[in-house]
Amino acid sequence: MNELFSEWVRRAVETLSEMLRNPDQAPVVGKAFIVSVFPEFLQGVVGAFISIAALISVFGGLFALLTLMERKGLGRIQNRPGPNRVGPFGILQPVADGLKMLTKEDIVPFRADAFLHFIAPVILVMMSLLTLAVIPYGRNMAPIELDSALLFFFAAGACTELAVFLAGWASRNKYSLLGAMRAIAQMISYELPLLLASFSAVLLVGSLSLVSIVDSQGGFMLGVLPKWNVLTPWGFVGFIIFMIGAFAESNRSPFDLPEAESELIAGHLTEYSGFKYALFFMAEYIGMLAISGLAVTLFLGGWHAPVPFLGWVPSYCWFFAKLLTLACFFIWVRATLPRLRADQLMALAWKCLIPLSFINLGVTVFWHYSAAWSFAMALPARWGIAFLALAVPYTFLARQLGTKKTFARRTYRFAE
Amino acid sequence: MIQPLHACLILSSLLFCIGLAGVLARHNTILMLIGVELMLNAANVNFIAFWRYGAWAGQSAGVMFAIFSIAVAAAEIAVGLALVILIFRHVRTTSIDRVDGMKG
Amino acid sequence: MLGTGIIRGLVVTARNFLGSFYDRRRFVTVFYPEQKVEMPERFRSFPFLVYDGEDAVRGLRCVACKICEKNCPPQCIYIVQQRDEKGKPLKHPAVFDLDISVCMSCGICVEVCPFDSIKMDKVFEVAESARFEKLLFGKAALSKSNAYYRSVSPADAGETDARLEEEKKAAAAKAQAAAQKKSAAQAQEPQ
Amino acid sequence: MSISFIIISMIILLGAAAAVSFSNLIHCALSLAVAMVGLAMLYLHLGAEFVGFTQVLVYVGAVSIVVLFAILLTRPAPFSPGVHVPWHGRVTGILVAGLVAGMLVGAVLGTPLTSHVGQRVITVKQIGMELMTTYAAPLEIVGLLLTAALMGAVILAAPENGEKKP
Repeated sequence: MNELFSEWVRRAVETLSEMLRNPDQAPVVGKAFIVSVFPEFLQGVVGAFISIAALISVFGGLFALLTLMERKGLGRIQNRPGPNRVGPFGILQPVADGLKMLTKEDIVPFRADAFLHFIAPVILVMMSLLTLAVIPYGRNMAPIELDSALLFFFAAGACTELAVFLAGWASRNKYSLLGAMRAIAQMISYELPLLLASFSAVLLVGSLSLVSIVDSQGGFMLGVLPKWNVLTPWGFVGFIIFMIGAFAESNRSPFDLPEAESELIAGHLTEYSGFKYALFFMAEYIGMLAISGLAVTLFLGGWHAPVPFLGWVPSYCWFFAKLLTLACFFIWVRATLPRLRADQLMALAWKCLIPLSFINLGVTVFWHYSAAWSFAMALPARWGIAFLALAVPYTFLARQLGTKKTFARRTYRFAE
Repeated sequence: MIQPLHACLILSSLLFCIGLAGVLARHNTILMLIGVELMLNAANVNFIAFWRYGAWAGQSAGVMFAIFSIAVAAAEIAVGLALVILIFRHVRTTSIDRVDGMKG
Repeated sequence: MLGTGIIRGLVVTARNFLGSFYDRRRFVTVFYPEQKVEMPERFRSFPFLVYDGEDAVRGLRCVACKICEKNCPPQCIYIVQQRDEKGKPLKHPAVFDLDISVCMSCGICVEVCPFDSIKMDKVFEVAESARFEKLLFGKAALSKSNAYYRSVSPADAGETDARLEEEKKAAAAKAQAAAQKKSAAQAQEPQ
Repeated sequence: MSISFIIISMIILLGAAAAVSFSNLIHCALSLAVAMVGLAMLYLHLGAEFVGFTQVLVYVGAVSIVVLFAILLTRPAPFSPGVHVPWHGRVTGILVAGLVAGMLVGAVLGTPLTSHVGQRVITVKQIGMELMTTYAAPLEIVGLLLTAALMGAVILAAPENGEKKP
């Protein structure tokens, strides 16, 4: 027994020193060590549980951080300090929010379908957390390496629509149902540009596996420029389309019509209170983080460093830095843009984004086949053709979206 | 002990019969469409089961058939529900018993 | 056109975000319980009763004429006149109640008061834990000294004080004139 | 036959049975979604990853939603006479289905079939290659069919000219 213990201690020390020597692989090494402690038949289950615990703790922390960042950032943009009472500079505000949510009364409407009312937020959070499972967070750090990871991501995302419908229908409230209907219409419409934009990355790599998509973006062009997809014409346009779709899919402003508080109270969240409401809130933020993570993976080079001489920084640091940057962008956009009207929302998806993403797919094919060009001005020629093929349709599509009316200058009777 | 292929086939036949019972016993057109979907999916289970447990290795026909079948089922339900909505507009009901205006 | 408006909007918000860190003029928030904004001169919350001198009971300017009670639109004032042992009314209120949960801070009582005895206060932090009892202010709670009135609204108080002084002087002069007249008449009478 | 297979079959069969037996149509559609998730789990269990995820994406993400929309769009008018379903119709339906089930299960059990043991996987790349070579013609036809179905559904369900919106 004593010998076994000393052997275990020796291996633990070895693992620790290995983790310190190579921080890039520290989580992988640590997980392998913990798994090796358990007997053979339990190792698979234990490994899965370690991944789940790590994901939930990291993303739970990010969720708390993001709510704080959002409130502070929105405050600063509106020239006020944001929450600053709980703890120094208000950094304990998420804790206070969580306690408040937990202690609030859980109200179920009288005629509501109690079981479905309960199960809707649970399904929503479950599906949002499932989408996190396939994203590669660092070198060798994808919780599950699936052959069709992208498909898994969108399949789990599709289930959230059903959960939103459940929430809206089970509440037995007109506003809830209207909000849920809007949410579903919006999610279905924006899933198309989202899928088409991500297929351009899939098309070039020839795989639905996110790990191989990230691997294909390693290395540098001309020694300095990273080989990220966003730095190609199709990748840039694809990234923008993807981000617009991501805003709509995660029901964030300017696409927060389902919970438009000025017309629908809170949409499908109207009849939810207490912890169930907190679950919806959590699902929204986790969904936002997951789709940002997918954007990072598909277009921003995943965990690859942006410059060659910073390659020693652990890969997961780069991933989370990019993830937080995108999350800040979400907050920034929320503070800037007003909410769209329902018909504008649909027009943007069907009349602009979907045609544009089809054209983008064509440009991707062109980019793939023109990679073999070897004459002198091959690169500028490729860029020029791709730019023209994307910019000309964009100009037409965007012009047709814009309003043709010119408004007279407004005068106010009582002001000035 | 029952063989895995047999188990899958029994599961699919039970699923088929649940769908059949739904189509025969319920009188709502939408529910009948749901029953038809279940029957189609029972067929899909058979395709996948034979692909997985069949003796002819290296062929992907079962998976391919399932994929095409899913695509066709999606088309079927879209048209079917459009028909249901159209019928509803004319007779204000979705019950199959009321749609008896076309007597030959 | 073509989505450039979005970028312009993003620039505006980014400038706001950065500006809130170094530009004090942008950052207008006041940390309320610790810091307070100076209220404007004419800010008014609820009425109070002014008394002269040190004694809150004897110096009270109110004579229980009930003009404010009758003119109060939401009828939040309740006055009972004091009477001596024989039942003769005195120029002093026995009860002066003001329900500030009903009061709408219109200031009409101040306008109509002929004795300058009711004035508007500037205290607005009057939240209480009970809805009815604690928001019904009695005579004792309403009585505040003239010095206090001068401290909360100096311009109004100065004007009122000057006018009162003037009236007093006029009254004194009148009284003197009357006394002189009387004495002159008395002086004439024996003749 | 493993424990996971039994659990998955229970999910599928209970979901399917609930989908055709609830009286509330919304509950039926949701049970259909549960059955479809069970089927996707079965496909994953059998190693057909792509089909399983496609099943979720198409059936849970699209078909259930369309069914739910159709149910909400075809609410019976208030105070309309309830549909009287003759009991013998129901019993006959269930009896016929039971007979067919007995026949099918008997046939399956009576057939000597050998199961191939050992893993069998098919990668997405393989599927893509097959779709573009062997099954290119069916793929085109399915594409055509889906387009036709989309247009047909829109034309069928769109309000006719001059008809006022319900």
